[in-house]
Amino acid sequence: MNNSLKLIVESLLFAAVDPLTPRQIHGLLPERDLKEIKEVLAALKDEYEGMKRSFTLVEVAEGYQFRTLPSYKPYIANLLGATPTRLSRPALETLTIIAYKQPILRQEIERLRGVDVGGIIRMLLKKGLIRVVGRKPLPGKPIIYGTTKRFLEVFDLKDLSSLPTLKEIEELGNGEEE
Amino acid sequence: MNNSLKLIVESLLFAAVDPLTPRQIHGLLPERDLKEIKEVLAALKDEYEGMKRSFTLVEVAEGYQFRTLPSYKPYIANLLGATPTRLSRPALETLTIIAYKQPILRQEIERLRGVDVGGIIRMLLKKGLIRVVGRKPLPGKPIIYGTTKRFLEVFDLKDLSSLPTLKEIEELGNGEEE
Amino acid sequence: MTFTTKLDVFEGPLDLLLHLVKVNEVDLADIPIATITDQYLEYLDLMKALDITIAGDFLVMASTLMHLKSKMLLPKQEQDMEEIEELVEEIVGPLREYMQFKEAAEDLAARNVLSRDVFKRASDTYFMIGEGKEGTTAKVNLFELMIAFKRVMARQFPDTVLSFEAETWSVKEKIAEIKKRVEGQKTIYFSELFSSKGSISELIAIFLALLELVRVGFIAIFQPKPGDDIMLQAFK
Repeated sequence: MNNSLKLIVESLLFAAVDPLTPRQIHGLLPERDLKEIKEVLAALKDEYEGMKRSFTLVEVAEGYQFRTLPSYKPYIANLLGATPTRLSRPALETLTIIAYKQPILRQEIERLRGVDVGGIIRMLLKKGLIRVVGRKPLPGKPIIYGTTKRFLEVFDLKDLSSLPTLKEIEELGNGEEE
Repeated sequence: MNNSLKLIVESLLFAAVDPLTPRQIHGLLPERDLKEIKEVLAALKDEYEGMKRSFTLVEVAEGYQFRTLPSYKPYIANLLGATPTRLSRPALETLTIIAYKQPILRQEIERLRGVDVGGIIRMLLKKGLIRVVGRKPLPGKPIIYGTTKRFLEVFDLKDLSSLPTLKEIEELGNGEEE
Repeated sequence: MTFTTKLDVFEGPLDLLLHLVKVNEVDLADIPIATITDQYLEYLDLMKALDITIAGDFLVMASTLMHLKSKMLLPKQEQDMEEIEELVEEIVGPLREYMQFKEAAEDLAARNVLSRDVFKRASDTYFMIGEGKEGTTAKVNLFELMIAFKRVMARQFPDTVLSFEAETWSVKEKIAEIKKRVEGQKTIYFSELFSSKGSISELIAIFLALLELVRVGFIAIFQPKPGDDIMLQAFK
Protein backbone atom coordinates (compact mmCIF):
# COMPACT_ATOMS: atom_id res chain seq x y z
CA MET A 1 0.00 0.00 0.00
CA ASN A 2 1.30 3.35 -0.92
CA ASN A 3 -0.84 5.82 0.95
CA SER A 4 0.90 8.86 2.31
CA LEU A 5 0.87 9.38 6.04
CA LYS A 6 -1.16 12.52 5.47
CA LEU A 7 -3.96 10.66 3.74
CA ILE A 8 -3.89 7.82 6.24
CA VAL A 9 -4.32 10.29 9.07
CA GLU A 10 -7.06 12.01 7.11
CA SER A 11 -8.95 8.74 6.64
CA LEU A 12 -8.78 8.10 10.38
CA LEU A 13 -10.11 11.56 11.19
CA PHE A 14 -12.85 11.08 8.62
CA ALA A 15 -14.11 7.82 10.06
CA ALA A 16 -13.63 8.57 13.75
CA VAL A 17 -16.62 9.29 15.92
CA ASP A 18 -14.71 11.46 18.38
CA PRO A 19 -11.79 13.84 17.99
CA LEU A 20 -8.45 12.05 17.68
CA THR A 21 -5.34 13.12 19.56
CA PRO A 22 -1.88 12.84 18.00
CA ARG A 23 -1.13 10.24 20.63
CA GLN A 24 -4.13 8.11 19.67
CA ILE A 25 -3.11 8.27 16.03
CA HIS A 26 0.43 7.33 17.02
CA GLY A 27 -1.02 4.34 18.84
CA LEU A 28 -2.62 3.21 15.58
CA LEU A 29 0.53 3.85 13.54
CA PRO A 30 3.30 2.93 15.97
CA GLU A 31 5.95 2.73 13.27
CA ARG A 32 5.55 6.46 12.65
CA ASP A 33 7.04 9.21 14.79
CA LEU A 34 4.73 11.12 17.06
CA LYS A 35 6.46 14.26 15.87
CA GLU A 36 5.80 13.35 12.26
CA ILE A 37 2.14 12.75 13.05
CA LYS A 38 1.83 16.12 14.73
CA GLU A 39 3.34 17.81 11.71
CA VAL A 40 0.97 16.03 9.38
CA LEU A 41 -2.01 17.08 11.49
CA ALA A 42 -0.95 20.70 11.41
CA ALA A 43 -0.38 20.48 7.66
CA LEU A 44 -3.80 18.93 7.11
CA LYS A 45 -5.41 21.65 9.16
CA ASP A 46 -3.73 24.34 7.07
CA GLU A 47 -4.64 22.55 3.89
CA TYR A 48 -8.32 22.33 4.74
CA GLU A 49 -8.43 25.94 5.86
CA GLY A 50 -6.95 26.94 2.53
CA MET A 51 -9.42 24.80 0.58
CA LYS A 52 -12.40 26.83 1.74
CA ARG A 53 -14.85 23.97 1.75
CA SER A 54 -18.00 23.64 3.86
CA PHE A 55 -16.11 21.72 6.52
CA THR A 56 -12.65 21.96 7.97
CA LEU A 57 -10.29 20.28 10.37
CA VAL A 58 -10.67 21.79 13.81
CA GLU A 59 -8.34 21.52 16.77
CA VAL A 60 -10.54 20.94 19.76
CA ALA A 61 -9.44 20.38 23.31
CA GLU A 62 -9.26 16.63 22.89
CA GLY A 63 -7.66 16.49 19.46
CA TYR A 64 -8.55 17.02 15.83
CA GLN A 65 -11.95 16.60 14.26
CA PHE A 66 -13.63 17.40 10.95
CA ARG A 67 -16.51 19.80 11.47
CA THR A 68 -18.77 21.78 9.22
CA LEU A 69 -18.44 25.57 9.29
CA PRO A 70 -20.94 27.44 11.47
CA SER A 71 -22.54 29.18 8.50
CA TYR A 72 -23.96 25.87 7.28
CA LYS A 73 -25.70 25.22 10.56
CA PRO A 74 -29.25 26.12 9.44
CA TYR A 75 -29.15 23.63 6.56
CA ILE A 76 -27.73 20.87 8.69
CA ALA A 77 -30.18 21.55 11.49
CA ASN A 78 -32.97 21.06 8.95
CA LEU A 79 -31.40 17.85 7.82
CA LEU A 80 -31.07 16.41 11.29
CA GLY A 81 -34.60 17.46 12.11
CA ALA A 82 -35.91 15.82 8.97
CA THR A 83 -34.17 12.49 9.39
CA PRO A 84 -36.32 10.40 11.64
CA THR A 85 -33.46 7.97 12.08
CA ARG A 86 -32.78 9.47 15.46
CA LEU A 87 -35.62 7.93 17.37
CA SER A 88 -34.80 7.16 20.95
CA ARG A 89 -35.83 3.86 22.41
CA PRO A 90 -38.82 5.31 24.34
CA ALA A 91 -39.92 7.13 21.20
CA LEU A 92 -39.77 3.98 19.14
CA GLU A 93 -41.68 2.04 21.77
CA THR A 94 -44.38 4.69 21.89
CA LEU A 95 -44.56 4.74 18.12
CA THR A 96 -44.88 0.95 18.07
CA ILE A 97 -47.78 1.05 20.49
CA ILE A 98 -49.52 3.71 18.41
CA ALA A 99 -48.92 1.75 15.22
CA TYR A 100 -50.33 -1.50 16.54
CA LYS A 101 -53.14 -0.10 18.67
CA GLN A 102 -54.36 2.85 16.64
CA PRO A 103 -56.64 4.71 17.01
CA ILE A 104 -55.41 5.21 20.54
CA LEU A 105 -55.72 7.75 23.35
CA ARG A 106 -52.69 9.26 25.02
CA GLN A 107 -53.91 7.86 28.34
CA GLU A 108 -53.90 4.35 26.93
CA ILE A 109 -50.34 4.76 25.70
CA GLU A 110 -49.31 6.01 29.12
CA ARG A 111 -51.04 3.10 30.80
CA LEU A 112 -49.13 0.71 28.58
CA ARG A 113 -45.80 2.41 29.01
CA GLY A 114 -46.26 3.41 32.65
CA VAL A 115 -44.79 6.86 32.06
CA ASP A 116 -45.79 10.24 30.76
CA VAL A 117 -45.52 10.38 26.97
CA GLY A 118 -46.50 14.02 26.33
CA GLY A 119 -43.04 15.05 25.17
CA ILE A 120 -42.60 12.03 22.96
CA ILE A 121 -46.01 12.52 21.33
CA ARG A 122 -45.15 16.13 20.55
CA MET A 123 -41.90 15.03 19.00
CA LEU A 124 -43.55 12.29 16.94
CA LEU A 125 -46.18 14.77 15.77
CA LYS A 126 -43.47 17.23 14.80
CA LYS A 127 -41.59 14.58 12.86
CA GLY A 128 -44.83 13.79 11.07
CA LEU A 129 -44.83 10.15 12.16
CA ILE A 130 -48.15 10.31 13.99
CA ARG A 131 -51.23 12.48 13.62
CA VAL A 132 -54.38 13.47 15.42
CA VAL A 133 -57.08 11.20 14.10
CA GLY A 134 -59.95 12.81 15.97
CA ARG A 135 -61.43 13.20 19.43
CA LYS A 136 -63.19 10.68 21.57
CA PRO A 137 -66.71 11.55 22.73
CA LEU A 138 -65.65 11.40 26.36
CA PRO A 139 -65.41 14.10 29.02
CA GLY A 140 -62.64 16.47 27.99
CA LYS A 141 -62.84 15.21 24.40
CA PRO A 142 -59.47 13.48 24.52
CA ILE A 143 -57.38 13.33 21.34
CA ILE A 144 -57.00 10.07 19.45
CA TYR A 145 -53.72 9.36 17.67
CA GLY A 146 -52.75 7.28 14.68
CA THR A 147 -49.76 6.91 12.36
CA THR A 148 -49.24 8.90 9.17
CA LYS A 149 -48.31 8.15 5.59
CA ARG A 150 -44.87 9.40 6.48
CA PHE A 151 -44.64 6.66 9.09
CA LEU A 152 -45.24 4.09 6.37
CA GLU A 153 -42.62 5.73 4.16
CA VAL A 154 -40.04 5.89 6.90
CA PHE A 155 -40.55 2.30 7.90
CA ASP A 156 -40.76 1.15 4.32
CA LEU A 157 -44.26 -0.23 4.75
CA LYS A 158 -46.75 -0.45 1.94
CA ASP A 159 -49.72 -0.16 4.26
CA LEU A 160 -50.58 -0.79 7.88
CA SER A 161 -51.58 -4.37 7.20
CA SER A 162 -47.98 -5.03 6.17
CA LEU A 163 -46.85 -4.48 9.75
CA PRO A 164 -45.77 -7.94 10.81
CA THR A 165 -47.61 -9.16 13.86
CA LEU A 166 -45.70 -10.36 16.89
CA LYS A 167 -47.05 -13.78 16.05
CA GLU A 168 -45.48 -13.71 12.62
CA ILE A 169 -42.15 -12.65 14.05
CA GLU A 170 -42.41 -15.51 16.48
CA GLU A 171 -43.16 -17.93 13.67
CA LEU A 172 -39.85 -17.12 12.07
CA GLY A 173 -38.16 -19.01 14.87
CA ASN A 174 -34.81 -18.04 16.26
CA GLY A 175 -32.52 -15.78 14.30
CA GLU A 176 -28.90 -16.69 14.21
CA GLU A 177 -26.86 -14.41 16.39
CA GLU A 178 -23.34 -13.40 15.67
CA MET B 1 -25.35 34.12 3.85
CA ASN B 2 -23.42 33.66 0.72
CA ASN B 3 -22.62 29.99 0.52
CA SER B 4 -22.67 28.46 -2.89
CA LEU B 5 -25.17 25.69 -3.54
CA LYS B 6 -22.28 23.32 -4.08
CA LEU B 7 -20.87 23.89 -0.62
CA ILE B 8 -24.30 23.77 1.02
CA VAL B 9 -24.92 20.40 -0.57
CA GLU B 10 -21.46 19.30 0.48
CA SER B 11 -22.12 20.27 4.10
CA LEU B 12 -25.33 18.24 4.09
CA LEU B 13 -23.59 15.18 2.68
CA PHE B 14 -20.81 15.59 5.17
CA ALA B 15 -23.18 15.73 8.14
CA ALA B 16 -25.62 13.07 7.01
CA VAL B 17 -25.36 9.54 8.31
CA ASP B 18 -27.24 7.92 5.45
CA PRO B 19 -26.88 8.52 1.73
CA LEU B 20 -28.85 11.56 0.57
CA THR B 21 -30.89 11.46 -2.60
CA PRO B 22 -31.22 14.52 -4.84
CA ARG B 23 -34.89 14.57 -3.87
CA GLN B 24 -34.09 14.67 -0.16
CA ILE B 25 -31.68 17.54 -0.69
CA HIS B 26 -34.31 19.29 -2.76
CA GLY B 27 -36.72 18.88 0.15
CA LEU B 28 -34.25 20.71 2.37
CA LEU B 29 -33.59 23.43 -0.21
CA PRO B 30 -36.98 23.84 -1.86
CA GLU B 31 -36.09 27.18 -3.43
CA ARG B 32 -33.49 25.43 -5.61
CA ASP B 33 -34.18 23.43 -8.75
CA LEU B 34 -33.99 19.66 -8.50
CA LYS B 35 -32.08 19.75 -11.77
CA GLU B 36 -29.59 22.22 -10.38
CA ILE B 37 -29.09 20.02 -7.31
CA LYS B 38 -28.43 16.98 -9.47
CA GLU B 39 -25.85 18.91 -11.46
CA VAL B 40 -24.11 20.07 -8.31
CA LEU B 41 -24.00 16.50 -6.99
CA ALA B 42 -22.43 15.21 -10.18
CA ALA B 43 -19.92 18.09 -10.11
CA LEU B 44 -19.01 17.39 -6.48
CA LYS B 45 -18.50 13.74 -7.26
CA ASP B 46 -16.13 14.59 -10.10
CA GLU B 47 -14.34 17.12 -7.97
CA TYR B 48 -13.68 14.66 -5.16
CA GLU B 49 -12.54 12.00 -7.53
CA GLY B 50 -10.05 14.44 -8.99
CA MET B 51 -8.81 15.53 -5.56
CA LYS B 52 -7.44 12.09 -4.75
CA ARG B 53 -8.03 12.26 -1.06
CA SER B 54 -8.57 9.34 1.34
CA PHE B 55 -12.33 9.61 0.94
CA THR B 56 -14.60 10.36 -1.97
CA LEU B 57 -18.22 10.94 -2.86
CA VAL B 58 -19.91 7.69 -3.86
CA GLU B 59 -23.21 7.17 -5.63
CA VAL B 60 -25.00 4.56 -3.58
CA ALA B 61 -28.52 3.52 -2.52
CA GLU B 62 -30.09 6.01 -4.93
CA GLY B 63 -28.16 8.82 -3.31
CA TYR B 64 -24.72 10.15 -2.52
CA GLN B 65 -22.47 9.46 0.43
CA PHE B 66 -18.92 10.31 1.47
CA ARG B 67 -16.87 7.17 2.02
CA THR B 68 -13.26 6.27 2.57
CA LEU B 69 -11.38 4.48 -0.18
CA PRO B 70 -10.95 0.72 0.27
CA SER B 71 -7.16 0.98 0.61
CA TYR B 72 -7.49 2.72 4.00
CA LYS B 73 -9.43 -0.22 5.37
CA PRO B 74 -6.70 -1.65 7.66
CA TYR B 75 -6.06 1.64 9.47
CA ILE B 76 -9.73 2.40 10.05
CA ALA B 77 -10.48 -1.16 11.07
CA ASN B 78 -7.82 -0.76 13.75
CA LEU B 79 -9.30 2.51 14.86
CA LEU B 80 -12.85 1.28 15.14
CA GLY B 81 -11.71 -1.92 16.77
CA ALA B 82 -14.90 -3.90 16.69
CA THR B 83 -15.06 -6.55 14.03
CA PRO B 84 -17.67 -5.66 11.45
CA THR B 85 -20.89 -7.60 11.60
CA ARG B 86 -20.26 -10.48 9.31
CA LEU B 87 -23.05 -12.35 7.60
CA SER B 88 -22.79 -16.11 7.70
CA ARG B 89 -22.76 -17.94 4.39
CA PRO B 90 -26.38 -19.16 4.72
CA ALA B 91 -27.46 -15.63 5.63
CA LEU B 92 -25.65 -14.14 2.68
CA GLU B 93 -27.14 -16.72 0.31
CA THR B 94 -30.63 -16.04 1.64
CA LEU B 95 -30.10 -12.31 1.26
CA THR B 96 -28.90 -12.84 -2.31
CA ILE B 97 -31.99 -14.83 -3.21
CA ILE B 98 -34.23 -12.14 -1.74
CA ALA B 99 -32.30 -9.44 -3.61
CA TYR B 100 -32.61 -11.16 -6.98
CA LYS B 101 -36.07 -12.66 -6.70
CA GLN B 102 -37.91 -9.95 -4.77
CA PRO B 103 -40.74 -9.61 -3.98
CA ILE B 104 -40.52 -13.14 -2.64
CA LEU B 105 -42.33 -15.39 -0.16
CA ARG B 106 -40.50 -17.26 2.56
CA GLN B 107 -41.65 -20.56 1.01
CA GLU B 108 -40.03 -19.70 -2.30
CA ILE B 109 -36.75 -18.94 -0.58
CA GLU B 110 -36.96 -22.24 1.21
CA ARG B 111 -37.63 -24.06 -2.02
CA LEU B 112 -34.55 -22.48 -3.57
CA ARG B 113 -32.28 -23.16 -0.63
CA GLY B 114 -33.75 -26.51 0.33
CA VAL B 115 -33.81 -25.60 4.04
CA ASP B 116 -35.83 -23.61 6.56
CA VAL B 117 -34.91 -19.92 6.56
CA GLY B 118 -37.17 -18.51 9.29
CA GLY B 119 -34.36 -17.72 11.69
CA ILE B 120 -32.24 -16.15 8.99
CA ILE B 121 -35.13 -13.98 7.81
CA ARG B 122 -35.63 -12.73 11.31
CA MET B 123 -31.96 -11.87 11.63
CA LEU B 124 -31.94 -10.06 8.28
CA LEU B 125 -35.05 -8.12 9.29
CA LYS B 126 -33.39 -7.20 12.55
CA LYS B 127 -30.30 -5.99 10.75
CA GLY B 128 -32.48 -3.88 8.49
CA LEU B 129 -31.22 -5.57 5.32
CA ILE B 130 -34.62 -6.88 4.28
CA ARG B 131 -38.14 -5.65 4.86
CA VAL B 132 -41.75 -6.66 4.61
CA VAL B 133 -42.87 -5.41 1.23
CA GLY B 134 -46.50 -6.38 1.61
CA ARG B 135 -48.71 -9.41 1.71
CA LYS B 136 -49.72 -11.80 -1.03
CA PRO B 137 -53.44 -12.19 -1.71
CA LEU B 138 -53.31 -15.86 -0.84
CA PRO B 139 -54.88 -17.78 2.03
CA GLY B 140 -53.21 -16.66 5.23
CA LYS B 141 -52.01 -13.44 3.56
CA PRO B 142 -48.36 -14.49 3.61
CA ILE B 143 -45.68 -11.82 3.94
CA ILE B 144 -43.59 -10.90 0.92
CA TYR B 145 -40.01 -9.83 1.47
CA GLY B 146 -37.70 -7.47 -0.34
CA THR B 147 -34.41 -5.72 0.31
CA THR B 148 -34.00 -2.30 1.90
CA LYS B 149 -32.10 0.84 1.06
CA ARG B 150 -29.73 -0.21 3.78
CA PHE B 151 -28.96 -3.32 1.76
CA LEU B 152 -27.94 -1.13 -1.18
CA GLU B 153 -25.89 1.03 1.14
CA VAL B 154 -24.04 -1.85 2.75
CA PHE B 155 -23.23 -3.59 -0.52
CA ASP B 156 -22.25 -0.44 -2.38
CA LEU B 157 -25.05 -0.66 -4.94
CA LYS B 158 -26.46 2.36 -6.71
CA ASP B 159 -29.85 0.73 -7.07
CA LEU B 160 -31.32 -2.73 -7.54
CA SER B 161 -30.78 -2.65 -11.27
CA SER B 162 -27.04 -2.42 -10.67
CA LEU B 163 -27.00 -5.90 -9.20
CA PRO B 164 -24.87 -7.96 -11.59
CA THR B 165 -26.91 -10.30 -13.77
CA LEU B 166 -26.98 -13.86 -12.57
CA LYS B 167 -24.34 -15.94 -14.26
CA GLU B 168 -25.39 -18.93 -16.27
CA ILE B 169 -23.80 -22.01 -14.85
CA GLU B 170 -21.48 -22.76 -17.74
CA GLU B 171 -20.72 -26.44 -17.39
CA LEU B 172 -24.38 -27.05 -17.95
CA GLY B 173 -24.37 -26.92 -21.71
CA ASN B 174 -27.87 -26.57 -23.10
CA GLY B 175 -29.41 -29.16 -20.90
CA GLU B 176 -29.62 -31.51 -23.91
CA GLU B 177 -28.36 -34.99 -23.33
CA GLU B 178 -25.44 -36.48 -25.30
CA MET C 1 -22.52 -34.39 20.38
CA THR C 2 -19.35 -32.38 20.01
CA PHE C 3 -19.03 -34.15 16.68
CA THR C 4 -22.13 -32.48 15.36
CA THR C 5 -20.58 -29.17 14.61
CA LYS C 6 -17.63 -30.75 12.86
CA LEU C 7 -19.62 -33.04 10.65
CA ASP C 8 -22.85 -31.21 10.18
CA VAL C 9 -21.43 -28.69 7.78
CA PHE C 10 -24.09 -29.25 5.17
CA GLU C 11 -26.99 -26.95 5.57
CA GLY C 12 -29.40 -29.00 3.57
CA PRO C 13 -29.63 -31.65 0.84
CA LEU C 14 -28.71 -29.21 -1.92
CA ASP C 15 -25.62 -28.18 -0.06
CA LEU C 16 -24.55 -31.78 0.37
CA LEU C 17 -25.28 -32.65 -3.26
CA LEU C 18 -23.31 -29.69 -4.48
CA HIS C 19 -20.40 -30.77 -2.33
CA LEU C 20 -20.51 -34.26 -3.84
CA VAL C 21 -20.64 -32.85 -7.37
CA LYS C 22 -17.54 -30.78 -6.60
CA VAL C 23 -15.63 -33.58 -4.90
CA ASN C 24 -16.28 -35.89 -7.83
CA GLU C 25 -15.34 -33.15 -10.27
CA VAL C 26 -18.33 -33.78 -12.48
CA ASP C 27 -20.51 -31.48 -14.55
CA LEU C 28 -24.03 -30.76 -13.55
CA ALA C 29 -25.15 -31.81 -17.01
CA ASP C 30 -23.61 -35.21 -16.59
CA ILE C 31 -23.97 -36.32 -13.00
CA PRO C 32 -23.10 -39.97 -12.31
CA ILE C 33 -26.30 -40.62 -10.44
CA ALA C 34 -25.37 -44.04 -9.07
CA THR C 35 -22.11 -42.82 -7.53
CA ILE C 36 -23.59 -39.66 -6.13
CA THR C 37 -26.54 -41.56 -4.68
CA ASP C 38 -24.23 -44.02 -2.92
CA GLN C 39 -22.10 -41.25 -1.48
CA TYR C 40 -25.15 -39.33 -0.40
CA LEU C 41 -26.51 -42.35 1.45
CA GLU C 42 -23.12 -43.03 3.02
CA TYR C 43 -23.15 -39.57 4.44
CA LEU C 44 -26.61 -40.08 5.92
CA ASP C 45 -25.42 -43.37 7.46
CA LEU C 46 -22.51 -41.56 9.01
CA MET C 47 -24.89 -39.04 10.50
CA LYS C 48 -27.03 -41.82 11.88
CA ALA C 49 -24.03 -43.61 13.34
CA LEU C 50 -23.11 -40.44 15.15
CA ASP C 51 -26.64 -40.00 16.45
CA ILE C 52 -27.20 -36.82 14.56
CA THR C 53 -30.79 -35.98 13.83
CA ILE C 54 -31.33 -36.00 10.11
CA ALA C 55 -33.64 -33.31 8.83
CA GLY C 56 -36.58 -34.45 6.74
CA ASP C 57 -35.31 -32.60 3.68
CA PHE C 58 -32.29 -34.90 3.53
CA LEU C 59 -34.53 -37.95 3.51
CA VAL C 60 -36.79 -36.62 0.77
CA MET C 61 -33.77 -36.09 -1.44
CA ALA C 62 -32.45 -39.53 -0.55
CA SER C 63 -35.62 -41.20 -1.74
CA THR C 64 -35.65 -39.17 -4.96
CA LEU C 65 -32.08 -40.21 -5.62
CA MET C 66 -32.73 -43.87 -4.87
CA HIS C 67 -35.79 -43.90 -7.07
CA LEU C 68 -33.81 -42.43 -9.91
CA LYS C 69 -30.93 -44.82 -9.42
CA SER C 70 -33.20 -47.86 -9.51
CA LYS C 71 -34.86 -46.59 -12.69
CA MET C 72 -31.51 -46.21 -14.33
CA LEU C 73 -30.42 -49.72 -13.44
CA LEU C 74 -33.40 -51.31 -15.12
CA PRO C 75 -33.44 -52.03 -18.84
CA LYS C 76 -34.62 -48.85 -20.51
CA GLN C 77 -37.46 -48.24 -22.84
CA GLU C 78 -38.46 -45.06 -24.63
CA GLN C 79 -40.95 -44.14 -21.94
CA ASP C 80 -38.48 -44.74 -19.12
CA MET C 81 -35.97 -42.43 -20.71
CA GLU C 82 -38.44 -39.58 -20.51
CA GLU C 83 -39.21 -40.29 -16.92
CA ILE C 84 -35.54 -40.51 -16.08
CA GLU C 85 -34.90 -37.18 -17.73
CA GLU C 86 -37.67 -35.64 -15.70
CA LEU C 87 -36.31 -37.08 -12.50
CA VAL C 88 -32.81 -35.86 -13.29
CA GLU C 89 -34.18 -32.39 -13.93
CA GLU C 90 -35.98 -32.54 -10.60
CA ILE C 91 -32.61 -32.84 -8.95
CA VAL C 92 -30.39 -30.86 -11.28
CA GLY C 93 -32.80 -27.97 -11.79
CA PRO C 94 -32.82 -26.79 -8.17
CA LEU C 95 -29.12 -27.56 -7.91
CA ARG C 96 -28.40 -25.33 -10.88
CA GLU C 97 -30.40 -22.47 -9.37
CA TYR C 98 -28.75 -23.02 -6.03
CA MET C 99 -25.30 -22.78 -7.59
CA GLN C 100 -26.28 -19.63 -9.38
CA PHE C 101 -27.26 -17.92 -6.16
CA LYS C 102 -24.21 -19.22 -4.37
CA GLU C 103 -22.05 -17.55 -6.97
CA ALA C 104 -24.06 -14.36 -6.83
CA ALA C 105 -23.67 -14.37 -3.05
CA GLU C 106 -19.91 -14.60 -3.44
CA ASP C 107 -19.95 -11.66 -5.84
CA LEU C 108 -21.96 -9.67 -3.35
CA ALA C 109 -19.53 -10.46 -0.55
CA ALA C 110 -16.64 -9.38 -2.77
CA ARG C 111 -17.99 -5.86 -3.14
CA ASN C 112 -16.73 -2.92 -1.11
CA VAL C 113 -18.87 -3.67 1.90
CA LEU C 114 -19.69 -0.75 4.14
CA SER C 115 -18.00 -0.84 7.56
CA ARG C 116 -15.80 -3.68 6.37
CA ASP C 117 -13.93 -2.21 3.40
CA VAL C 118 -15.15 1.33 3.22
CA PHE C 119 -16.37 3.62 5.97
CA LYS C 120 -18.78 6.47 6.19
CA ARG C 121 -18.76 9.34 8.60
CA ALA C 122 -20.02 9.16 12.13
CA SER C 123 -21.72 6.22 13.67
CA ASP C 124 -24.11 3.85 12.12
CA THR C 125 -27.14 3.90 14.35
CA TYR C 126 -29.87 3.59 11.78
CA PHE C 127 -33.31 2.48 12.90
CA MET C 128 -32.30 -0.49 14.88
CA ILE C 129 -32.70 0.27 18.51
CA GLY C 130 -30.92 -1.06 21.49
CA GLU C 131 -27.29 -1.00 20.44
CA GLY C 132 -26.71 0.33 23.94
CA LYS C 133 -25.40 3.53 22.45
CA GLU C 134 -27.30 5.95 24.59
CA GLY C 135 -25.55 4.79 27.70
CA THR C 136 -28.15 2.25 28.70
CA THR C 137 -26.93 -0.95 30.21
CA ALA C 138 -28.90 -3.28 27.99
CA LYS C 139 -26.83 -6.01 26.42
CA VAL C 140 -29.96 -7.53 24.92
CA ASN C 141 -32.07 -5.36 22.68
CA LEU C 142 -35.77 -4.75 22.56
CA PHE C 143 -36.31 -7.22 19.78
CA GLU C 144 -34.83 -10.05 21.80
CA LEU C 145 -36.80 -9.06 24.87
CA MET C 146 -39.95 -9.13 22.80
CA ILE C 147 -39.15 -12.62 21.64
CA ALA C 148 -38.35 -13.75 25.15
CA PHE C 149 -41.70 -12.36 26.21
CA LYS C 150 -43.44 -14.20 23.42
CA ARG C 151 -41.90 -17.42 24.66
CA VAL C 152 -43.37 -16.88 28.10
CA MET C 153 -46.75 -16.12 26.62
CA ALA C 154 -46.64 -19.17 24.40
CA ARG C 155 -45.95 -21.34 27.42
CA GLN C 156 -48.73 -19.96 29.55
CA PHE C 157 -51.34 -19.21 26.91
CA PRO C 158 -50.56 -21.51 24.03
CA ASP C 159 -53.39 -20.39 21.78
CA THR C 160 -53.51 -16.69 22.46
CA VAL C 161 -52.74 -14.07 19.86
CA LEU C 162 -50.87 -11.32 21.61
CA SER C 163 -52.11 -7.79 21.27
CA PHE C 164 -51.62 -4.71 23.35
CA GLU C 165 -54.71 -4.49 25.53
CA ALA C 166 -55.67 -1.79 27.94
CA GLU C 167 -54.63 -3.40 31.16
CA THR C 168 -56.05 -3.71 34.61
CA TRP C 169 -52.59 -4.11 36.07
CA SER C 170 -50.55 -1.06 36.74
CA VAL C 171 -47.09 -0.91 35.25
CA LYS C 172 -46.06 1.40 38.07
CA GLU C 173 -46.88 -1.25 40.66
CA LYS C 174 -44.95 -3.82 38.71
CA ILE C 175 -41.96 -1.51 38.47
CA ALA C 176 -41.94 -1.22 42.25
CA GLU C 177 -42.27 -4.99 42.61
CA ILE C 178 -39.44 -5.81 40.25
CA LYS C 179 -37.22 -3.19 41.85
CA LYS C 180 -37.78 -4.81 45.20
CA ARG C 181 -37.00 -8.29 43.92
CA VAL C 182 -33.85 -7.25 42.11
CA GLU C 183 -32.60 -5.31 45.10
CA GLY C 184 -33.28 -8.24 47.39
CA GLN C 185 -31.51 -10.83 45.29
CA LYS C 186 -28.29 -10.54 43.35
CA THR C 187 -29.55 -11.98 40.08
CA ILE C 188 -32.99 -13.02 38.97
CA TYR C 189 -33.91 -14.75 35.77
CA PHE C 190 -36.27 -13.48 33.14
CA SER C 191 -38.33 -16.65 33.33
CA GLU C 192 -38.70 -16.27 37.12
CA LEU C 193 -40.41 -12.93 36.66
CA PHE C 194 -43.20 -14.68 34.86
CA SER C 195 -43.34 -17.82 36.90
CA SER C 196 -46.66 -16.99 38.55
CA LYS C 197 -49.71 -18.01 36.57
CA GLY C 198 -51.02 -14.50 36.06
CA SER C 199 -53.39 -13.15 33.47
CA ILE C 200 -52.16 -11.93 30.11
CA SER C 201 -52.56 -8.32 31.13
CA GLU C 202 -50.53 -8.92 34.25
CA LEU C 203 -47.73 -10.47 32.24
CA ILE C 204 -47.80 -7.55 29.85
CA ALA C 205 -47.62 -5.16 32.76
CA ILE C 206 -44.59 -7.00 34.14
CA PHE C 207 -42.97 -6.95 30.75
CA LEU C 208 -43.54 -3.24 30.21
CA ALA C 209 -42.31 -2.55 33.71
CA LEU C 210 -39.15 -4.46 32.88
CA LEU C 211 -38.65 -2.50 29.67
CA GLU C 212 -39.00 0.72 31.58
CA LEU C 213 -36.50 -0.33 34.24
CA VAL C 214 -34.00 -1.30 31.57
CA ARG C 215 -34.57 1.93 29.73
CA VAL C 216 -33.92 4.13 32.74
CA GLY C 217 -30.84 2.09 33.50
CA PHE C 218 -32.03 0.66 36.78
CA ILE C 219 -31.65 -2.90 35.60
CA ALA C 220 -28.86 -4.43 33.61
CA ILE C 221 -29.71 -7.46 31.52
CA PHE C 222 -27.39 -10.17 30.32
CA GLN C 223 -27.64 -13.28 28.29
CA PRO C 224 -24.82 -15.85 28.65
CA LYS C 225 -25.41 -16.97 25.09
CA PRO C 226 -28.21 -16.60 22.53
CA GLY C 227 -31.29 -18.54 23.58
CA ASP C 228 -30.31 -18.72 27.23
CA ASP C 229 -32.51 -17.38 29.95
CA ILE C 230 -31.95 -13.66 30.34
CA MET C 231 -30.46 -12.55 33.67
CA LEU C 232 -31.47 -9.36 35.44
CA GLN C 233 -29.42 -7.43 37.96
CA ALA C 234 -29.81 -4.12 39.70
CA PHE C 235 -27.43 -1.78 37.91
CA LYS C 236 -24.90 -0.20 40.23
